[in-house]
Amino acid sequence: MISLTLYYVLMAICGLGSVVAVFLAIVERDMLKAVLFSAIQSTLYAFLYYLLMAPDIVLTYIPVSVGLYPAVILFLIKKTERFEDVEMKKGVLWATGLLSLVFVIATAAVIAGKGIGPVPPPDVRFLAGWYLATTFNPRVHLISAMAPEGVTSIVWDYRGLDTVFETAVLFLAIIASVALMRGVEHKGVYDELKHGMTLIGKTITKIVVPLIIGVGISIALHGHLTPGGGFQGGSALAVAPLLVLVVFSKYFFDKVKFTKTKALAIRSSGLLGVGLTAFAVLIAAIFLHKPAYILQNQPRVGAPLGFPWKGIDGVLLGGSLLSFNACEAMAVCAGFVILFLLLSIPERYVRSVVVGGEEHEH
Amino acid sequence: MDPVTNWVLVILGEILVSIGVFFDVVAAIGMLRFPNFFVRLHAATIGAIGGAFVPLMGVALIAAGCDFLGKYRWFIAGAAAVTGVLVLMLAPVGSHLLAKAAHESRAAVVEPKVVDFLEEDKAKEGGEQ
Amino acid sequence: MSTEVLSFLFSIVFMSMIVNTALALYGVLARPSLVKKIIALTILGDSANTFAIMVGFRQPSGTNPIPPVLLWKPTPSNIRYFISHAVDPLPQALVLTAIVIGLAVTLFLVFLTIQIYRQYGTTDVRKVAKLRG
Amino acid sequence: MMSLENEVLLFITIVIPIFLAAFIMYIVRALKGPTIPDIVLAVDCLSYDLAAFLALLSIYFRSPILIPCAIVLALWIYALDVYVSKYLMKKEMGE
Repeated sequence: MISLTLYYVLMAICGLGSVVAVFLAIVERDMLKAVLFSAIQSTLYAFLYYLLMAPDIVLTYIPVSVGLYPAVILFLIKKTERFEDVEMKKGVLWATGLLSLVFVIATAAVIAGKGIGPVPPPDVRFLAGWYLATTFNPRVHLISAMAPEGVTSIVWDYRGLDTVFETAVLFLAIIASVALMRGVEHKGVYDELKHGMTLIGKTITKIVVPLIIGVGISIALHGHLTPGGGFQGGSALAVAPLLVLVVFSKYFFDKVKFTKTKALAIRSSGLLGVGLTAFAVLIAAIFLHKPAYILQNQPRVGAPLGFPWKGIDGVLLGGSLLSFNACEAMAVCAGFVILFLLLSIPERYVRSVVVGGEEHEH
Repeated sequence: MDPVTNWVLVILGEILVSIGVFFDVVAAIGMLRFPNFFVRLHAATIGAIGGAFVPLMGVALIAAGCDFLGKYRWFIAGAAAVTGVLVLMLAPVGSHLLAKAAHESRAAVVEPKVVDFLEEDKAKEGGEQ
Repeated sequence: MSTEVLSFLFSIVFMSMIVNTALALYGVLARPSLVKKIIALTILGDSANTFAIMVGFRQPSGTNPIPPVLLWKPTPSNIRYFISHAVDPLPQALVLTAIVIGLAVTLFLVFLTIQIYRQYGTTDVRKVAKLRG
Repeated sequence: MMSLENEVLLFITIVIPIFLAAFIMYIVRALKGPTIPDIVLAVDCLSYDLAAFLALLSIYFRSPILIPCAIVLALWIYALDVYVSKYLMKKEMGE
């Protein structure tokens, strides 16, 4: 019992720490400090997700909120302005911060004392029990996804249509951002001494980038067996090009001739792969004159075709999940790379195209 | 593996984790009490190498000895060792980049400052050119 | 007694998410800087995601819950243990896509903010509103 | 004679509060930190130690699949260092 109490103490400390971090992030005038406080909050949230037994979320959340998101905001404040133009009274701030902490503890005490509180229930809802029972169960093959990873099965099999449309939202957001920067092109010559950071940083980044790519690919391809999957692997992979962009400078990409168009081609082939996997069983069924569904993974009632779920020597393949994960990782990673390539163009070159040469005085 | 090897591995790992925890607390106290950024870098070194690399190696040993985890203990052991090696490589470089940038941009306040050789060397170089 | 202690500690997490949501809403609605609005918006999204994951959490008697991944051979007894100990995978699956899409939308907002700065020379919404006329 | 499992779990139970004390001190420094490099340094240390702690907890919870979180945390916090130090330099982020 003592160990369970410790488990919940860890959670409570994460919660209280995140309140302080969020408070400081919101009231801080200096945006750089606000981003760092937000990174502390992200680390604490990641630990909280770990304690809530959501390793999939941790694997997505850490690359996104520690690896990508501070970088994006730092790009933004380097291009715009760093300080917010508001005046806050110090005494009022301290009082508000203390009040919110006291509010948290007092309300929690009231909730627990009255017995109305959110004690975690010993059981999950019926639907969750059904998902857990059928995710990997060869005895009920006709309703099972045949992959041991519950989250990935829901993402790409049970609720696959949702995920396909969410991929479409992702695609539209990226297309809209590219449209805002249309016509902007800039190329330079890479100079090892002038561009980028110090030699020590460059050398270690050279070692680390293959490691990051390896970790990202393994997260993406083991998504049907262990925590991981297309979104997790893709957002983990996207940190590698961003690191190269910051440490070696944008001109390194010009040197190795990796352009926006190539990233767009990778992204399109990833999306094409997602589409083909969704229709693969249907296309095969048309040639074999049998009924089938869109987004079909395993054989269903009245639709006897399906992806193989077991390879040689009993290796689990996860049916269509493996292919979906690989293609989605490609699409997500390349999509973010396009945006970073656009963000990294120095402002003086962009201004001449977008504003038409007219300079503001500030 | 036989029980004796398991016990030896677990006890070795526990010793390493204990050392790591001690370094961790020491580094945290130093982080809190030291006067400025460049002094706190020392505490950060202890916190990253002594407080993360050593316990990660200890965790790898403990996991290798824990037969109640089944065959997955090798997964934990390998991943913990890989994480330890990563920390060993990344932490010093991160501190180096941060210290260099902080010195260059004067972002950190150096309150009880005795001597700054890097600044003097830079001034000399600038004078010669 | 011990259930009350656990309930108190879990309620602290719950209440701190509510306070975080309130603080983030204040940041989105009341602060003038567009950059601050973006930062607050991501904090708001993260707190909402945490609520969703906490809905799927459970506490089997005496032990800790396990992640929704079946590690053993799918025999009936293993599956029964898995059903009685694993947390709800559905909120996790929904939050997973929400995080990545949230990042894409944030990137779009970043591009919009840079464009506003190029046009008006400021990221302060009060000044942008004045300059429009 | 104590069994191996009980011994390991007892040891981890004893170690958790000490780790926790260190984390709270790091968080205080990170939230107080007068300058920006101080905050980044404290977040750095916090994350590396958190990675070690997560690895220890995955033995404690007996869920081996929780361990990749530790690798990811240790890898990505390096990126935060790089971004902030690049920001503090005089160049633009992409140069």
